[in-house]
This record gives sequence, structure tokens and C-alpha cells, in this order.
Amino acid sequence: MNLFLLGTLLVPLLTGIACLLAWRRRTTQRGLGLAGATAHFGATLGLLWTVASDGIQTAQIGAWPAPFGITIVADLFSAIMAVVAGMMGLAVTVYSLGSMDARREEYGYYPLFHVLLLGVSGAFLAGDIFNLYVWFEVMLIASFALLVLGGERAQIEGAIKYVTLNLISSAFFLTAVGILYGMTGTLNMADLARALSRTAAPGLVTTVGLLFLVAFGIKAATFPLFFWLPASYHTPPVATSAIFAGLLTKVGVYALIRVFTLLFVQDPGFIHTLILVIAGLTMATGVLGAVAQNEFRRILAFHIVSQIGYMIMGLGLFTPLGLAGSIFYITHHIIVKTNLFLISGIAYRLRGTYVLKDLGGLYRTQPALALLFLVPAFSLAGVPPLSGFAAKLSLVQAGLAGQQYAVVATALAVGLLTLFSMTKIWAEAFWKGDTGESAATPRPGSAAGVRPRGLTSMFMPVVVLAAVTVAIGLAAQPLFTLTWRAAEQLLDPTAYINAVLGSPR
Amino acid sequence: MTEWVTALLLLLGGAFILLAGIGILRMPDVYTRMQPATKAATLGVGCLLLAVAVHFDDLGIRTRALAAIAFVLLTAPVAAHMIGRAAYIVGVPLWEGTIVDELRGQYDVRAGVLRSRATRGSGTPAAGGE
Amino acid sequence: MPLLLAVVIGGLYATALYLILRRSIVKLLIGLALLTNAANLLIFTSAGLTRATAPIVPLGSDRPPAPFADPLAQAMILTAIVIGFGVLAFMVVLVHRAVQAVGTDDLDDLKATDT
Amino acid sequence: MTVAVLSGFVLALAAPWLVRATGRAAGWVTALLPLALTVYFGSLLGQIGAGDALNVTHSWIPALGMQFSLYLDGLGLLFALLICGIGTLIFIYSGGYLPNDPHLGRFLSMLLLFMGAMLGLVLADNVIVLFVFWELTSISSYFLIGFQHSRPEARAAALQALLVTGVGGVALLLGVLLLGQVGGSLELSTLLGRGNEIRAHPLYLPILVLVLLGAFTKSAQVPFHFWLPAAMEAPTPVSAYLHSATMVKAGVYLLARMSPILGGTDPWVALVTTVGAVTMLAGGTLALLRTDLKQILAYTTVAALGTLTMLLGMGTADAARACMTFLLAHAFYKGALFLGAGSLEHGAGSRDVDHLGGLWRTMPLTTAAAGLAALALAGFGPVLSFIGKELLLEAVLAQSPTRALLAPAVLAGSALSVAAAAIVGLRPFAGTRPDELSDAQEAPASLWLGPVVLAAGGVVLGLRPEILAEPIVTASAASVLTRREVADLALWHGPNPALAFSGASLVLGLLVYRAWPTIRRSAAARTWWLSWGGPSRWYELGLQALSWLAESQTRLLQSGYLRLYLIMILITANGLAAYALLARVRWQPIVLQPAVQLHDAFIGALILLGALAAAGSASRLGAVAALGVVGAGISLVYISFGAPDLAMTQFLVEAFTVILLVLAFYHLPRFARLSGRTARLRDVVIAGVSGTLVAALVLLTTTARRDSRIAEYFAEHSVAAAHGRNIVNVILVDFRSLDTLGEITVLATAAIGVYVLLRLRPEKGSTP
Amino acid sequence: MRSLILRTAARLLLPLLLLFSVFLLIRGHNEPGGGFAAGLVASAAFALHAFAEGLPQTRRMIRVDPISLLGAGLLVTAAGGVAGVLAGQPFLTGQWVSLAPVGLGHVDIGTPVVFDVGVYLVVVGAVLTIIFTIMEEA
Amino acid sequence: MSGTGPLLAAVSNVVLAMLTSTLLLALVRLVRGPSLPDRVVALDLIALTVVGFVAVYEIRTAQPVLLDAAIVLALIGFLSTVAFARYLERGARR
Amino acid sequence: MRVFLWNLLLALTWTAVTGRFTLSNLALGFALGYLALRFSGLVGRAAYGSRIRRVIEFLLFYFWELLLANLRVAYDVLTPRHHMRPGILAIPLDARTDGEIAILANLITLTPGTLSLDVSDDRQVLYIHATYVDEVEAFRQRLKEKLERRVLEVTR
Ligand code: NA
Ligand code: NA
Repeated sequence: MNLFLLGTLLVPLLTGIACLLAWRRRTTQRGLGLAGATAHFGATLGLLWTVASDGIQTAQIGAWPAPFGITIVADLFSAIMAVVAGMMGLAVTVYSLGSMDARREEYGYYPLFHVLLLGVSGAFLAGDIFNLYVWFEVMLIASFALLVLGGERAQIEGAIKYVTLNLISSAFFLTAVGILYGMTGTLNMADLARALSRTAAPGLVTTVGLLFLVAFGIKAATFPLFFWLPASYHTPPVATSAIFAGLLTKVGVYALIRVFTLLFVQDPGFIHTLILVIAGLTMATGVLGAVAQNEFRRILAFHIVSQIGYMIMGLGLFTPLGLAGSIFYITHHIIVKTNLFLISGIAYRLRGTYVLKDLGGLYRTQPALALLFLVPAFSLAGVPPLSGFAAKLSLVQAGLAGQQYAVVATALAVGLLTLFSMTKIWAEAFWKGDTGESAATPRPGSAAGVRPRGLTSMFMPVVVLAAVTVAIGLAAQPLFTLTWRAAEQLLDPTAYINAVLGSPR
Repeated sequence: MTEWVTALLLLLGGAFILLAGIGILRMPDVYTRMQPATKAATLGVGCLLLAVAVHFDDLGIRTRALAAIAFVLLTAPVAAHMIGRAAYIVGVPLWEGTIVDELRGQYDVRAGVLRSRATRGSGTPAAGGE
Repeated sequence: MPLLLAVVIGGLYATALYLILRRSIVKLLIGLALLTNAANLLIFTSAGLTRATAPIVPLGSDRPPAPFADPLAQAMILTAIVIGFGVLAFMVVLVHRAVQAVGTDDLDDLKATDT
Repeated sequence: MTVAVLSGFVLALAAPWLVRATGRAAGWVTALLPLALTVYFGSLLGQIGAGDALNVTHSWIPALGMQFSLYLDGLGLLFALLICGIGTLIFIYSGGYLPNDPHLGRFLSMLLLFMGAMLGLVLADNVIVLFVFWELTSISSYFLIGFQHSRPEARAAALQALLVTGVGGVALLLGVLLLGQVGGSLELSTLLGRGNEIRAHPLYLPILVLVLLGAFTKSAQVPFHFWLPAAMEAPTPVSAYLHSATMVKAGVYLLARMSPILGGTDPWVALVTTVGAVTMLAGGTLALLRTDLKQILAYTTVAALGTLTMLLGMGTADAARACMTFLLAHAFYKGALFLGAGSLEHGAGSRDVDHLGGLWRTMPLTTAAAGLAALALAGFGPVLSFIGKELLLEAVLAQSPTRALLAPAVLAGSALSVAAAAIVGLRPFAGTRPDELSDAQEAPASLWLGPVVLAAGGVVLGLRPEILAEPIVTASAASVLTRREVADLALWHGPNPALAFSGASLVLGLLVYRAWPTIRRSAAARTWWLSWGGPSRWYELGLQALSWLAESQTRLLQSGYLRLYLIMILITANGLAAYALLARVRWQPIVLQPAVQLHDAFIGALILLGALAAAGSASRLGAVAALGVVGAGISLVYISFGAPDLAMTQFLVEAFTVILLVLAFYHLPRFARLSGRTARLRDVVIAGVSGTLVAALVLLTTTARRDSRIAEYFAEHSVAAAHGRNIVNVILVDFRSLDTLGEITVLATAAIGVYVLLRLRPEKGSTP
Repeated sequence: MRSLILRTAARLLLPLLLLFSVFLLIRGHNEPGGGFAAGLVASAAFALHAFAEGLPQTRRMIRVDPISLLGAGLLVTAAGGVAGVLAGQPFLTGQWVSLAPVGLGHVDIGTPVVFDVGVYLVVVGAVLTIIFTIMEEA
Repeated sequence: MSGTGPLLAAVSNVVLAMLTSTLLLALVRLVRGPSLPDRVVALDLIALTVVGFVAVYEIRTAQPVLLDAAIVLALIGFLSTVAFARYLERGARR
Repeated sequence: MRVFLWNLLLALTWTAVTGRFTLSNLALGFALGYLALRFSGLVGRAAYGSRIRRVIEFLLFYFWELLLANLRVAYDVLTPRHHMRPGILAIPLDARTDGEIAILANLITLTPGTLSLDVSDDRQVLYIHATYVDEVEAFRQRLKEKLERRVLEVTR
């Protein structure tokens, strides 16, 4: 049994429990949270290393053989996702140490955070469709609680929509799982793949696939199912926004990629083309939504939607290059988008607002922050040679190879609009001079010259993530090799199925 | 023989419960509706559980069936009491054929006090309900 | 029986969704509760119905007498029920707080966080 | 060569510290790098000029066909020398131009970044790498235009330049990727040999259009020219370097580079020549409508870029030679003029020709430099530009089919240049000095050095073109033509038609100059159409349309009404599922076993009616009670089909749900009927369709059902291996205990969620 | 307003329900029941007590804060799972011992049973946290 | 439906029909109200009837395991009734 | 002693419910019952005698009453006209302890036609709703004598 595989699940679980046992003891929880996040990141790195060198890792929970017991399984795609999740967990934890207020820390922030990580990691490792549902719910309920933690009116309002629409998604998911189980009598995904490949009712399989498409489409925030995201992501404390932005929708994307490469591959001419159309529309509507915004975090939130379009574009293309591009894109996006939210939080800490009109002068007073903003912002827009460029380039190349010119053109045009909206933030928050109003509601201690508390631990993850962005942009090849291998695994699931079920005689 | 007893008890129980169903529909106010709904149904359920006790020749099952009867007999009247009292407190009207109401004016809802007849005062039941 | 239950399940989904589409936040809540029930019943039905014994091994035996009801579907539903309950509890309180914060149960008054 | 390209980036990172360390000498110090590079590239002149090409390849992202490959031929060398040579002067100039600016470090850093990017662009062999550097030049241009970032105009101009060149960049990327696909390689050096195949490919035309779009936006061709004059918001060294000598010529470079691959076809000739000619005339004309020196120079740059483009469109050997010569000449004189304008501004405090005059006494060096450069702009005198212009005229007059059209255009273009040259070369320096310029003084060495060297360089090259110009022009023209024809550059070619043409343009130009004040006055009254119908207006309209589209789309989609979100989700799901069920499913006879008994029907009715009661109840608690009924009905189904655990749990959960709702509803307002009739009808239809689809799906599932071998396994092993007789419970705590672990985590987390929702209320002024 | 009748009944029902919940918990592995149902029954007992006597009395009676049961319960389940790992087997692998205490016959005790106890604790903790918090709000 | 003779099978059919009819009758009262206590009485009756249903089903299918479900319901079915009553009284007190 | 009896009762309930009448199971039930009693703070409160005979007598009487009353309700429910004369009466109480009052009240509720509504705070009066009140005082007396007296006989 691979301890890294287990650790990826167990560490956040045990950390969550430990934090829960230290209920209302703030300092202890901070220490536990940091230690747990570090250990989790370590475990995920170990997992990726093992998967990359030794191949797909599986474990049968309770020692019950597949397909009877629950399988947890890590192929390269899972492992990559887990590593990025671990990295974000650690980065946001460090950031939280500086940014989270004492009351929230006391009232369950750390336990909830680690339950969230548990849910996310579980979803990445689930080899069983119902188990995936359970992890989704774990992640969701933790995100619900984190979203409302603090109980401000905007949080509550945003949460109503977030919760309702996600529950609808869960209902679709559960419905689809029920029907799938009814049809096949199994839940293990590898076993399902075998069963569905010789199904007598391909039309029904397609129908169920569409149900999954809607369920995960909502989670992933694709067009026209994304409404919960822009309604809520800008409402909680920024560390929470950041971890949401980095991880939650990506679990939806992960699930889409997983089921539409492993399970529902009988009718790619229909389903994958549909996904491609959705991808294009998602990119376009998301970026237009962002263009209409004038608030730092709202712009970022709409961009998440837009970027989801790129992530599923590779799935729609359904080629190794496309999928590799998608996985690369997800990785890049998680790092970059989390970082942008973290930076918006620093700007807020310094200026007391997220409204662009009231921000300004950060370029003059905070040149380091300005530089740090530019890295993820340009990367998001796909400016070379940052990580986003390699990501976009691979998708564009895959699209051209598949002669999907419309979606390629959309992707490139949306990239330009993304750049437009990043420069809007740049021009308003950084370039523009101090506005008179911006000092209207300064944070306590943010008066000129005084560095507010906690800024160091807020800056630290931002610097590291920016460095990573630059690094995987300049040296994209190693990561790309990895995502390429991951994509090949996805497109030929035999290895996955055999790793779980053993080779067929 | 036990089969016939079981059958009889089942039919009796079913009949009582059906009676409760008809009663709850037919009776004119909430207090009179509770009569069949609580009593006939409790008796009916009692009969049905008794049928279980008779039918299964197993001590464990029999004692558990009797325990279930006891539980029903314990909880059903308490539930009825709670509803009846709540109904009165919120002022659900009595049927027009009601001949006497010695509870009128005894509740002081605001203070949370129910007086006995000896210290009858001028409190009135609060209006409302759903 | 599948036909009857299919109609029942369809009806439950329809009512639940109808309630979820109301403006009243409280109706939304009741709709969500119904939806969970509907999904559970759907799993139960599509896993196959047997008017048969519960999947419990009699004392002294080592497997249940065939035919027995599908235990895995039941376990799934149990898990889903628990999850549904937890989520519903959260939602109930969230709605309560929302009504407190906004002072109305009209969902149309809850749109400040969108554009 | 790799080091040469990357050194700029490395030094860019160090520049802020360098400035801190060297203070006022920073400009001189940083100029050492371009100087060294100039020397390096100069040393390659012999080899490359002889027709060789250098090729360096490093692996980068091979999976994407991206390798860091550089290719140095005559064309690349010409540009590299320009970039580094002029760069040297610009860095020196910048140190003097912004001596006390606290952000000088950032400025030099950006400038170095640009230089590196520009070098990369012209040396890249891999088209993607070329695009990478292409974008980097746009980005650095963005920051440099917006250097005076507190000015809204500067920010707007920066954005405009970025967007316009960004559109072109996107097109270029698409174009080169398609080119790579069609040509089977992403290396220019390889593609150069595959022009015939590419031009025959069906994708040729899209590729051509896309690449041209990239080139035209970057090189400010009509109708994309408007960003360039606006970019004059940038500090003068930037205008001189990026927006005149180098970056804007990236488009020209691209056309030249692509000539062997895409050129020579009818569409190429038609498009490139026409756009170039129109741009030449438009630039020349518009230059006359301005009084700001930098604006005038910007428009003459537009005109020059048009000329170069036109020449590349013609595609003849003459034209190629003319193009390269003119390009070289233009870099010299335009750089000198811009820097001179900057010196004027520095020394006299103004750039408006109407406010300048008689400065030749106080600023003799600047005057000399500007005068020489203005001569070059006019295309007369012993300057390289004269040679260029003569070659241009020869090329145009030699080309028969288009001569009738192009010759008058070139004549007009030359005349306009002459006029512009007169304006910038005479106006500020000649005549009487206005009083407000009394304290004007000569600029410091760092500021006059650039213009003087550049202007002088133009003269030297004009007099002795064989030193430098001939090898460069020959080699670079060879890159365009893919064959080597030695360029014979000389100032004096003897009397020929071109010379006559030249003379005519001179006369015409001077006439225009005489009439300039009148032209301006009458034009001022008529430029309204420019502000309403000009391309920059389209840009504005485009931005407005974008924000209108964005806002209305967002209002429509992200309306804030939860119901509408749900409706959209449901309609999507309904549509997809209905399509699949109707079009993709083969229906089979549905299963009806086990048969329905009377009480089953009653239970079914109970559930359905209970649900309807819950939906229709006018009272909240009534609805909760009805919900309880539904729960009871479902428990009965569980009881009827062998699921006592489920029934038990359902009872329990139902009881707690009721308690929960009752407790919570205590504070909630009563139901109000809020939706109208139409809305209710709409929702009934949507929900009804969903329900019907679910029912159909359930029925279908029963036809496809197969028995679960998983369940069979559990039955087999429950007692033997897991020590439990209740298989459901054994599944929960053993076979699938991970699910249960997740499930109780959900429950515990929900409890914490409830707790924090009710206990943790906002304090005044929180939310970090 | 208190009800004498309800209070008296609750006093009787509280031990009965608690007993019954333990019964369901223990029997759950072999008959209908199990940690979840048992936990709900136990919670019902305390909820009933709170309805009859008022929440403060119930809290005083329980003594522990229900929220601490959450961590404890999860710890118990996780510990049951980790036991397998420590024994070199996969996570959550059942570890069984067979006991024969005097008079009780043959009893199998295993980590799955421990796991169920953890479930029970979490359920009690969660449900009581939820119900009590809402009751205090009301 | 194993383990029962034809008599009990027939009788249980009749009784189940009676019980489920009662459920529907109670539902009618629940819908009609008019007061909340009326609805609660109906719900209470439904809970009791379900206990009876379980008992009959147990005999019908010879599955004594169902008894536990009946006991659970008997024990806590009235909890929701108590909750409703508490709710009503609080409302009156305000 | 009372505690012990209570505990024994719980232990018996346990064995009954678990369905295994072994000594060990009884002991386990006893132990669990003890814990439950300690936990619920009930120790030292109970008041139950061992008047088995009187209990049985009472139960027989009560079930007979129950049946009669049910038939009367049935008649009323099933016939088209209502024969009811309902009213709410105050019954003065002789019962004193919580247990006595609760048992009486529940038995009254279980009897068709009568329903305990509430007990006054001073425990002097039990308010009941009765469906067939032919004559108020006679009804009151009959209830006290037939039911309360017999209940108190059993409990005291
Ligand atoms: Na996200
Ligand atoms: Na459970």
C-alpha cells in the first residue's frame, strides 16, 4: 500500500480532526493547520513522484478487492491535481495565518479548510463513482461553511445561490449515479468502464452521460450553468475566495475529464462536440462577464468561468495534445488564479476596498506587489512566455490540428479580452494615482507608512506562486511531458482499468 | 388456530385504524377529531402488534412486539395531550355544539401559567395559530 | 410496479423542482428536501425491486436466502440520506439567517451580490 | 547569439539596482550592453554579408514544436544592428532625458526588456518563438507608453496600442501555427524553402490574411495606424526607439521574412501594395494637420512604414533593395528627429511648432542634427535616404503593371515628406525666437549625442554606402528575394526618370509647405469627419460596443434572480436529456414486475398527493407536515421492498427534518404568493418536463438492468469475512466504510456550519 | 410553558430511548440498526428532554459540549481505520478478535464495530449541535 | 411473501388496503386543515398507521426484522408532534 | 429499593427487546439500565410498588373500558349524525405525584371520548376534553371514581 496515496487522504482528515479537537484554541489550530498543510503537500509530491516513476497507484480500502471494495487510485492526472491542490492548500494556509481574523480562526476556519482539502483530494483519488459523490459532498459542505463563516450579509446572500445551485448539481449527480448503478450493477469506475464498453443500451449511456455533463458542468461552472460562481466567490474572506477559486471548479473539471475519458466514450461525435461548443461559449460569456465588472474580485471570479472553457476545450477535442493542454491549463490556472485572489487580498489589506474606482497608486507605493500582480495577470491572459501561454498554445495547436477553427478563434479572442481586463485592473489599481476616496475606509493600521500586520505571511505565498508561474512558463517542457503522459493515460484507459481490476485473463 | 386469531386481530386492528381515518375526516373540530385519531388508532396499532406477538412463535419477537405496544401506549396519549393543549392555547375554536368550557380564561399565556378553577382569573386564550 | 414508481418519482422530481423555482425561499427549502427524497427513491427503484426479504443473513446461515433486496443500493441510499440531512440542516439555518439579514423571504430581494 | 538575445533580459532584471548604484551615469552604463552587441553583430557583417546564415537551436518545449532556435541572415542582421546601434544611443539619451525620475530604473529595465525582445523577434527561427518575442515587444511598449501612468491619456494610449497590436498578435499566432501545419515545420529556415507548397495550399489565403493582419497592426498600416500617434504619450526616447526605429518595423520585418514564403501571389501584391500606398499617403497627409513635433514625426513614420510595406508588396528585386535601404535610412533620420524633438522639449520646454522658432542660435548642435535629419526626411542631400528614395522611385517606375497607380502616389508621398521635413526642420530653428523661449539652452551631451550621431551617420552612409550599407542591403534583400543580387548603392546615378520625379516632388513639397497654414486652417474645419469616421473612432466605438455587449450579456445571464439561474439549468438539462431520449435511445418493452397491488397504488398516491400538498400548501407548517407524509410514504416503499434499515433511517431523519424545519420556521415569515400566473405556468411546464424525463429514464433503466455481482459478493462474504449478518450495515462499516467516513464528515461539517452560522455574527467593519 | 405530562413521559422515555439506541448500535451489525440510526435515537432522547425540560437543563445533564463529540467520533472512526494500516493492511481493513467472556457466549469485536461507535458519536454530536444551536436561537 | 398461508395473505391484503386508505384519508385532513393542530393530528395518525403497516408487513412476509423499524417509529414518531406543539405554543406566547 | 426495581424493569426491557433471555444478557441490561438511570438523573425518583395483582385487575378493567368507548366512537363516526355533547371539564385531582398525575392523564387520553388537555400549575385540576358529556357533574364524578380511584389504588 502506497503511503503517499493514503497520506493524501489521511493527512487532511487527521488534521481536520485534530483542529476540531482543538476547537476554539486558536494558536494550536494555526500550528496544526500549517503542519497539516505542509504534510499534505509533501504527501502529494510523494504521490506524484511514485506515480510518475512506478505507474498508476491503487489501494483497496478495507482490503476488499475491486470492484467490490472502494478503490482509491492515482494516475498521473489525479496525482498532478493532488499536487496542485496540496500546493494551494499550503499557500493559502500560510496566507491565512496573516490574513484571517481571529474570530474566524477560532470558529472553525482550520477544521473546515482541511475538510475542504480532504474532499478535494478524495475526489481526485476516487476510483468509485459513488465515493466520488461522497467526496464532492464533503468538499461542498466544507465550502458552504467556509463561505458563510463570518456571517456577513453579502456572504449569506451569495451562499444562498451557491448552496442551492450546487445542491441541484448534487441531485443530478446522485440521479445519474443511481441510473448508472441500475444499468450496470457496479460502482467501481474501472468496472463501469468495462461494463459500459459492452453495453446493450448505448443511447441510455449517452443520456446518463449528459446527466453527468450537467451535474459536473454546474460544479465546473460552464455555460450556461455557472451562475453560482460570480454570485458568491467575491463574498467571503479573500483566503477563502482564493482556495475556492483555485480548487473547487477544478474538481468539477476533473470529474468531467475523468468520466468523459473513462466512462462515456461511446459517442464522442456527439458528446465531445457538445463539450467543445460549451467550451467556446463558456470562454466567451465568462470573459464578457468580467469585462462588465469594476471590482477586483468580481473580475477574477468571472475569469474563472472563462478559463473553465479552456480547460474543457481539450476534453472536447479529445486528442492527446488537447487533453495534455487541458491538464496543463488546469495546473497553470489553479496557481495563477489563486495567486490573483491572494494579491487582491493584499490590495484590500492596504487600501480597504476591492472597488477599482477607489483603488489606485499601488504601482507607486507597492512596486513589488505590482510586479507580483503582473506575473499571474499576464499569465492568465496567456502572454508569453508565462505559464498561460504554453497552456493556451497547446490547446490552440490541438484545435487547429482538429480543424476546430471556431473554438480556436474564440480561445484566442478571449485571451485578448482577458488581457484587456487584466490591464483594466492594472491601470485602475496600480497605475492610476491615489484617488481621494481610496483612503476613505483604510484598514486599521494601514495608514501611510505603517505596514499592516500579517503582510509578510501574505506576501510569502504570492511570491512563491509567482515564481512557480514564471518557472513553468519558461521551463514548460517537464510539466508538459507529464501532462502529455497523463493525457495518454486518459485516452487509453486500459492501464487504469488493469491497475484497478487486474489484467483480464 | 393461531392463524385465525392472527387474522382476527389483523382485521380488528385494520378496522380500528380505518375508523380513525374516517373519524379524523368526519369529526367537526380538532378536539373531537383527536378522539378517533388517537384512541382508535392506538387500539388498532395495538391489535396489529398483538397479531405479530401471536403469529411468531418466538419469545424475542413476542416480547419486542409487546414492548412496541407499550411504547405506543406511552407516547400516543402524550402526543395527543400536546396537540390538544397547543390547539387550545392558540385558540383553535371549539365545535358550536360544545356544551361547556371550564378551561376558558384559565391560561395566562404570557406568563406561561395555567390556573386551577379555584384561582380563576380573567386571562384569555391568545388568538392565532398558523 | 416500476411503472408506478417511475410515475411517483417523476412526480416527486416535478413537484420538487416546481417548489425550487418559487420566489419564496421557504418553498425552495421544502423543494430541496423533496428532491433528496426523490433521488433516493430513484436509486432504490433503478437498482431493481424485489418484493423479497431484507438483505439480512438469518442467524446460523451464512448467506441470505435468495432472492434478497440489493444491499448496495440500500447502503448508497443510507449514505445519501445522511448527507442530505446534513446539507438540509445547513440550508435551513442558512435560509433562516438570510431571512434575518434581508428581512424578507422573497428570493428576488437577494440579488445584491450579482451585478 | 543566444547570449546576445538573452543578455537584455538579464540586464533588465538588474537595471533597477544598477541605477541605484550608478546614479546619473546609469544611461551610459546600460548603453554598454547594446554597444557590445552592436560590435558583436558588426563583426558578423562580413560573414553574413557574404551570404552565409547562422543557425542556433536549443530545446524548449519540443512537445509544442517550440524550440529556442535562432537564425541570422542578412535581414536579421540588418535589424539586429539597427536595434543595438540605435539602442546604444537611446540608452545614453534616456539617462539624460529622465535624470531625476525615481522610476528611471524601471524605465531602463523595460527598455532593455524591449531590446531583448526585439532582438529575439528578428533573430527567431521558430515561428512560435518569434511570436513570443513579438508579444513581448507589445507588452514592453504598453509599459513604456504608459510610463507617465498618472496621466489618463498615457494609460489610454498604452491600452490602445496593446489592444491593436494584440489583435494583430492573435492573428499572427493563428497564422504562423497554420503555416506550421501547412508547411510541415515551425522553423522559418525550413519554411523558406517550402513557399511553393504553401502558396498552393487551400489554407494559403487565411494564413496570408492572418499574417498580414499581424504585420499591419504592428507597423501601423491604415486602418490600424491610429495607435501610433497616440503612443507619442511615451517619453521621447521610447518614441524614437520603439515607435519609429525598431518595433513598428517588426511588421515590415515580418513581411520581408514572409515574402519568400507567402509573397509574390496576386493577393499578396494587391493587399500589401495597396495598404502600403494608402498608408503612405494617409500618414503624409495627416502629418500636415498636426503642430506637435512628435505627432508630425509619428505620422511621417506611418507614411514611411507605408512606403516600406508598399515596396515589400511589389516584390521585385529593385523594390527589395529600395526597401532595405530606405529602412536603414529611415531609422537613422527618424531616430535623430525624435531625439532632436526630445532635446528641443528638454531645452525649450515645448514641442509645438507654432510655439517654437529661432532656436538655432541657442541650440546649435540640435539644430544641425535636426537639419540634416530633416534633409533626409525630405530625401535630398548627401544622405542615405536620398539613395533610398531614388531606389524607391526606380522600383516603382520600373514595375509596369502598377506603375500608373503607384507612381502618382509615390510622387504625392514624397512631396508630403518634403513638406513635413520643412516643417520640422525649419520651423523651430529658423526665424525669430518667441519671448517665452528666452531661457532655452542647448541640451547636455547625453541628449545631443544621439541626434548628432544618427544624423551624421545618415550622411556618412549616404556618402560612402559601400562601407556598411551595401553589404547589409545586399544581404537583407537577398533574404527577401531568396537570391543574391549585389546592390549597387550610390548617391549619384546620373539623370534618370527617378531624379526627375524627385525634383518634381521637391517642388511640390515646398509648395505645400508654403500653403501649410492655409491647409491647416481649412483642414481644421473639415476634420470632423476624421473624429467621427476615422479608425480611432471605430476603436472607441468598438470598446463601447464591447462594454455594452458585456453589460447586457451579464444583465441577462447573471441577473441575480436565482429562479432564472435554475430555469436555465433545468432547460439545459431538459433539452439535452430530451434530445438523447428521443434521438439516441432505442426503446424496449419496459419491465412491469413486480406487479402493483392495491396498497402499493395507495402508497404511490400518498406520496404524490403529499408532494402536491407540500407544493400547494398555503401554510409553511402545513407544507412541512405534507413533507412528513411524503417521507412516511417513502418509508412504506422501503418496507414493502425489503429495506428495513432504510425505512428506519427514513423515519428518524424525517422526524428530525420536521423538528428542524419547525424550529427554524418559527422565525420565518409566512408564505406569500409571489409569482404571477404566467410564471407559475412556465414553472409547471419546466418542472413537468423534468419529471417526465426522469420517469422515462427510470423506466428505461429497468430495461437495461442487470443483476449486481457486487451485491452478490457482499451477500457471500458478509458473514464469512466481515462478521456481520446485516449486509447493509456491513457495507456501511466495512465493505464501503470510506463512504461512511465521508458521510459523517459531511454531517459533522454541516453541524459546524450551522454552529458558525448562528454563533458567528459579523462585527462592525470586519472581512479581511 | 412546561407540561407536567410531557415532562413525566420524557423522564421515562429518556432512559428507554438511550437504552434502545445502544441496543440498535450493538445489534446493528446483525439486524437493522447501526451507528446512524442509533445515534439519531439517542439524539431524539435528548431533544425530547430539551423540549420537556428546557435546553439549559438538558445541557447541564449532558455536561459535554456536543461539538466535542464531533472530533471525538471522527477520531474513533479514523483510529479504527488506521489500526489496519498499523497492521500493515490497507486503510479501514477490519481487525477482529474473538472474545468469550464468562456468560456472554462468543462475541466478535472488530474495528468495524469501533467504526460504528464513531459514527454513533458523530451523529449524536452533529444532531445535537444542530438542534441545540437552533433551539437557542429560537 | 414467503411463509404465510393463504388466509393471512388474503387478510393482510385487505388490512393493508385499509391502512393505506387511512393514510389517504388522513392526508385529506392534513390538506384541509383548517388549523395547524388539525394537520398535526393527521400527521400523528399517519405515523401510527405506518407502525401498523410495518406490523402487518412483518406477518405477511415473515420478516420479524421489520419490528425494529416499528419500534423506532413508535418511539420517536411523536417527537415531531411535540415539536409542532412547542412551536404553536411559542407562537401564542409572542 | 425503588431504584433497584426501576433498574430491574429496564434490564427486563433490555432482554425483551434484544430477545435473548440469558443471564449474561440480563446482567448487561442491568448494567446499561443503571448507566441510563444515572445519566438521566432519575436515580431516587421512582415510586413503583409491586402490586402485581392490582395492576392486572386494573388493566383488565381498563381494556374493557377502552373497548366500550371505542365502539361508541365507532358508532358515532360511522353513522351520519353526530350524537356528541362535547365539553371541556375541570377534574379536581386527588393524585399528587408527577407519576400519578401523568398516568391518570394518559389513561384518560387513551380512553375514547376523553382527552387530557393540561394540568393546572398548582396540580389541583386536570382539564379534559370529553365528547359525550350528558351531565357535567355526573361525568366528573364518574371519571374520578372509576378511573382516578383505581389508578391511585395501583400506585399507592
Ligand atoms: Na474555482
Ligand atoms: Na448510516
